[in-house]
Amino acid sequence: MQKPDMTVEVAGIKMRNPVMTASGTFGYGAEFADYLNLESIGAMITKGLSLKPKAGNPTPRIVETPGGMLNAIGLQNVGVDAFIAQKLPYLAKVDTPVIVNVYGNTLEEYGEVAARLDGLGGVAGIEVNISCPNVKQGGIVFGTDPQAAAEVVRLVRKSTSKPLIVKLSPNVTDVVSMARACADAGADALSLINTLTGMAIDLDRRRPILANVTGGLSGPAIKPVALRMVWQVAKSVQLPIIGIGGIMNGRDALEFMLAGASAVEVGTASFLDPSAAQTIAREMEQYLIDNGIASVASLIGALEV
Amino acid sequence: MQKPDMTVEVAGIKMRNPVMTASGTFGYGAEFADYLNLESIGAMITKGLSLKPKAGNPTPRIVETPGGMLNAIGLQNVGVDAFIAQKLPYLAKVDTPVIVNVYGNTLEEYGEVAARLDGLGGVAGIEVNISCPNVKQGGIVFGTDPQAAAEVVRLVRKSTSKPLIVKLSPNVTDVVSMARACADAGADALSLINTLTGMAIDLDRRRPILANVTGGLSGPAIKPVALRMVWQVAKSVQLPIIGIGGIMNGRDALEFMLAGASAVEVGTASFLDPSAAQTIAREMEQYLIDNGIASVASLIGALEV
Amino acid sequence: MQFKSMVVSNVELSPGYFRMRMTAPLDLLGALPGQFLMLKVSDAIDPLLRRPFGFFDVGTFSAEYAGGGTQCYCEILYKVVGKGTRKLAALHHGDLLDLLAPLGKGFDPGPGCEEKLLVGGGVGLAPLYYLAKVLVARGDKVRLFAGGRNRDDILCITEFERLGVESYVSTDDGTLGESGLVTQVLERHLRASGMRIFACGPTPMLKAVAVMAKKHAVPCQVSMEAYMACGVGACLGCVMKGANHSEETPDYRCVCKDGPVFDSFELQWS
Amino acid sequence: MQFKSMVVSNVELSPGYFRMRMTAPLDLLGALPGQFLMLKVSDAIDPLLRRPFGFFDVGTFSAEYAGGGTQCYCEILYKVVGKGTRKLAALHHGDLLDLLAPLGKGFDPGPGCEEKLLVGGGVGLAPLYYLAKVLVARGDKVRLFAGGRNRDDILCITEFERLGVESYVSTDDGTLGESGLVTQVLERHLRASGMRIFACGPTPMLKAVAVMAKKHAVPCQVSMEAYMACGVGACLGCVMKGANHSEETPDYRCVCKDGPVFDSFELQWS
Ligand SMILES: Cc1cc2nc3c(=O)[nH]c(=O)nc-3n(C[C@H](O)[C@H](O)[C@H](O)COP(=O)(O)OP(=O)(O)OC[C@H]3O[C@@H](n4cnc5c(N)ncnc54)[C@H](O)[C@@H]3O)c2cc1C
Ligand SMILES: Cc1cc2nc3c(=O)[nH]c(=O)nc-3n(C[C@H](O)[C@H](O)[C@H](O)COP(=O)(O)OP(=O)(O)OC[C@H]3O[C@@H](n4cnc5c(N)ncnc54)[C@H](O)[C@@H]3O)c2cc1C
Ligand SMILES: Cc1cc2nc3c(=O)[nH]c(=O)nc-3n(C[C@H](O)[C@H](O)[C@H](O)COP(=O)(O)O)c2cc1C
Ligand SMILES: Cc1cc2nc3c(=O)[nH]c(=O)nc-3n(C[C@H](O)[C@H](O)[C@H](O)COP(=O)(O)O)c2cc1C
Ligand code: FES
Ligand code: FES
Repeated sequence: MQKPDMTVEVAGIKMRNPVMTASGTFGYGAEFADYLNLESIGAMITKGLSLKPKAGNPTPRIVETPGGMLNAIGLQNVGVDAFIAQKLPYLAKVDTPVIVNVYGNTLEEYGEVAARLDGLGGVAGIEVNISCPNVKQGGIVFGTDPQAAAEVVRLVRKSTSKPLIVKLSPNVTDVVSMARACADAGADALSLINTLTGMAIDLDRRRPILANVTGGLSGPAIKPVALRMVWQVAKSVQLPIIGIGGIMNGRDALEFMLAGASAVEVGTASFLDPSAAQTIAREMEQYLIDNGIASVASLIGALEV
Repeated sequence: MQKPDMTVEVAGIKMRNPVMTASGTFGYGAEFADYLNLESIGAMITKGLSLKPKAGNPTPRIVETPGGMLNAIGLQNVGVDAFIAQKLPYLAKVDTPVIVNVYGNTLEEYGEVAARLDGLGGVAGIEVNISCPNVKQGGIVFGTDPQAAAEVVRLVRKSTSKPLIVKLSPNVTDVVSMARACADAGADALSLINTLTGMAIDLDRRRPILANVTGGLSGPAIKPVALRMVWQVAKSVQLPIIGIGGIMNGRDALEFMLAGASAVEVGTASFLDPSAAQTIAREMEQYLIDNGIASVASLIGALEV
Repeated sequence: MQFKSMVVSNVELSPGYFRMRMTAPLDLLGALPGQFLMLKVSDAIDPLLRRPFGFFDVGTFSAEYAGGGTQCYCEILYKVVGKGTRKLAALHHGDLLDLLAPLGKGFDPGPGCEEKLLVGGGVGLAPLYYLAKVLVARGDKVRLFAGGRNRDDILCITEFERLGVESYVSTDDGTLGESGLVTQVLERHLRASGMRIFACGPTPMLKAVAVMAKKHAVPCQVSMEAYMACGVGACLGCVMKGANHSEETPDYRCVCKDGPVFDSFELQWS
Repeated sequence: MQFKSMVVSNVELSPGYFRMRMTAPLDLLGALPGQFLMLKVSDAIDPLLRRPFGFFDVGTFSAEYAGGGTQCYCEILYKVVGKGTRKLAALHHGDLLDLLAPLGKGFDPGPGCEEKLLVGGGVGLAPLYYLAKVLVARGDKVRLFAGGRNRDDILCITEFERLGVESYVSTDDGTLGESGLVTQVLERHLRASGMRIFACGPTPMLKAVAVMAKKHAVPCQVSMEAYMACGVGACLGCVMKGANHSEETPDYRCVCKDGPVFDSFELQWS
């Protein structure tokens, strides 16, 4: 049989396959170059970027939990200028779309970061993180209130002509209304889910394990919640969806596509296996070959309910 | 050293230790009598009861997920009258408080079920389930809207003089405001969390695994989310809290108590080990002995943040 | 009962099919054919839930490692299909497991004068072997009808024949025994009275057998499978529709507690 | 590198302490003392994350099972503290592991004319052994200061002595060697020049050593531990504060990538 067509297009970004690397789990790309072929994956999303460099939270910042992990990095990052000067040149040479995940402490900052990235070669799109649970200043409001989210999206939309992906939080009563608000405000695509807010306790020391007390839960444990939310949003909103949450292998990724995702992001899996993104893309292709499926795009939303 | 004091009191219900069995995971008690001593645990909570018998959902109703399981039983139960006639007499003979978990398809039904149980010997208290994600008719609204929840609680409060525990859903943006609404409406205690809504997909058949499409996620996977919510609510609301979610052993249970729970419910663990509730109580006691702690109640909310 | 059990042996019979012997307390000798056990494959959280298996055999042996003392054992015959059975297949003599057993309702053997027709395929043959052993010991006349897609689905026929059970094998592709469906072979043997059918296997096969049993008015018991969490009738995860089930008058039966063996007339087969 | 490795041996040295040898590709011979590896204890999700361990040794041996060919190995010395190390302790010859190695920055041995003072305790001695081996092979003068609460924390001293390393042992309770803190013993040997300290062990010990090194102006490298997820500098989970860190001018270093070995003057010890 012929090789299946693995290409997908999300918000105008053409990818050789649907496997992207999730923000915050793939550094700035270079960290993984020894372990996989960066030109074998669909797209790279970089660590959340803010206007100014950000120190992030005190340590401990991570802890393992049953089937998952909590992190409270607190968006430590080099800031948009250092990113452009130090990280982007390397990434721009890699023949794989680079999507920059951005974050603002204030509404205005979202607009400014997006504006700085606008028109830059080597930036294929922007993923707006309105959902980081680990920073105090308003992050929660943008991610959990449809109006506030829409405001962020409208402003970023005005500030950039790049494809605009909005990343949604799972810590909400109604993810569909969040998705609708972002769609109406001008998002080109939606990615979900970010981490679930959780906590871990050191019984003997009677203290939270994370210095930040709470953190974001990721990994296989959250996959059922992520699949459900992707399915709910895909049913209700007419935008391409990027599925995220506990994807460990090709089968997981394809399940998200059946649920309605046009592409997926691989996060925690890259910690367990730095070549995970490439392996997952290969497993997806193999599944298509084994089952005589000509194109991966044909599976998008193909779930029979 | 002397045996530690394991007793706790929640909403006026005195328990020999803080370990209760979670609704829907312990049947009507008798199912487990061969595997543990029913008089060794703190309290038993029975399967969610509605006014009329309820068929529940079609099958498959359960599926394993990474570190957890999804269920969509759909509240199959014998109905309040059959419960009183067939199940309660057995339970009443066991020297352990029996708490009846109740559910209504409508606001009125909540009141009626509670009223039928009022004044019945052998019923130590009522746990109101406003949070079942697996039934269509309005269940979601009661569990996710503070006003609707308060209405249910007020009505049930009027219908019964029994201790009244309200069980909260984790599928909300702001669990604290739900908790406050229930507290203000007259709840004597709060229990949390119920299951997180999730989904599982059979890739090869391209269908959801559960007949109900979505189901409730329970088990170790959800423990970090549960701990976080218990901690948040305990900080903000002046009611005793019962912690639930992924408790597998004595250490897990004690972590919930540090976070602010006065007692815990053990759910999925009883499927893995039908004697889990008893074992967990024993492990808690052993921890107290090993660490020279005189009373388990002294650990409630003892987390240093 | 809940007990810790030691793996005595775990042998691959044919590709992907394993037979495992585990130690058990003497009380387990009271287990009925058709009842089942649930075992915890891992003490970690993956896989999380117990896995259910029918008894392939229960008995005693002289345990050399226990100084020749008499030791009760139970055996299962299992097929590797997912992560739990994959982990099982990696167990060795001496490994420990946590077991719940015996669970559920077993086969009702019926009066001795009847002819017993056992119908199964694949791992469905597992509980039928233990049933055959018990029936033969009682002196009943037992015939086995084993069916499957191909020869790989036909297991342990020699074990049945060693008991003196007459076996009729059929496969869809004719790679072993007669070519065709097991129900066709079964039908040739059916008479209206003095017979009783015991079936275990894939649901479509059970349905075909149930329909045929009804047509010929032969009493028939089927052993069902369902996803299970608790195994003791508490979670209501494993239910099946009873014959008279409807949305208005629900009639669900727990496979773990009311079954896994049901009178085929009790169930809804649509 | 990422590679599959086979467990060659896994031996309990003293209660709760294990030494494990694993096969490795020949390239690993380039690994520096102080660098580390991360291994996946289970291919299931429990435990989920890789576990980091320093190199206790790296070398070649003649692998009998490989027909006497030369095989590269690496060794770790580990203490059983949680579920990952408990699973490790159950591994046998022939079991397979997935490894990332070598990771991070190792010790800078410095000029040969200096005297090398190695300070450690418990499993902190593990990377120091590999360091000692390399230093001794260069012809450097090496002394070991091993400290701990009691004799159980003092491991592999004979291995060090077999290399010709002079060892000074101290324990808090005096059950082995001198009674007292390792830093007291160390201080007696410190001179302002021609010396270099290499320390690995619990953070309080490292802090005490760092403070003393500063006081005596002796160059000092410390090997740090931190919870890690990725091991490659991507997750920013494992950071420590650099000497000039403040809320306004953040200066975090990744233990996995900028370390685990740091110049002690680079770090904030408050
Ligand atoms: C009463 C009873 C008796 C059984 N007897 C046998 C036997 O003798 N030999 C044998 O090989 N198999 C038997 N089975 C089926 C056996 O339980 C499954 O094959 C096994 O649970 C699969 O586990 P897994 O982890 O390998 O597969 P996975 O697919 O990874 O399992 C995922 C989940 O689905 C459940 N599951 C998957 N397949 C089945 C199934 N067919 N029935 C019930 N649950 C399933 C598992 O228990 C688990 O919870 C029996 C099932 C039941 C209910
Ligand atoms: C660079 C480096 C080198 C190390 N070298 C050695 C060595 O040579 N020998 C040795 O015995 N130990 C060493 N450790 C510590 C070792 O990694 C932990 O003891 C081990 O990860 C504990 O795993 P567990 O599952 O048994 O414990 P658990 O407590 O169950 O682990 C839970 C989580 O916490 C992490 N964790 C727990 N303790 C530590 C720790 N002390 N440091 C870092 N993470 C921890 C685990 O990796 C895991 O993610 C080293 C750590 C680092 C960072
Ligand atoms: C250590 C870590 C750091 C993360 N940092 C970011 C971030 O900067 N911006 C963001 O949008 N998401 C961030 N995330 C969330 C991931 O991109 C992803 O949404 C989440 O981990 C769920 O996917 P997974 O289960 O595959 O890991 C981070 C996750 C982890 C584990
Ligand atoms: C099979 C099953 C049935 C349940 N039925 C009910 C129910 O009837 N009423 C209710 O309030 N909660 C019900 N629950 C939720 C549990 O009581 C508990 O809140 C949840 O499972 C989380 O705890 P765990 O992780 O310890 O299982 C059910 C859970 C399971 C797994
Ligand atoms: S498996 Fe729980 S009721 Fe049958
Ligand atoms: S462990 Fe991920 S940055 Fe160090």
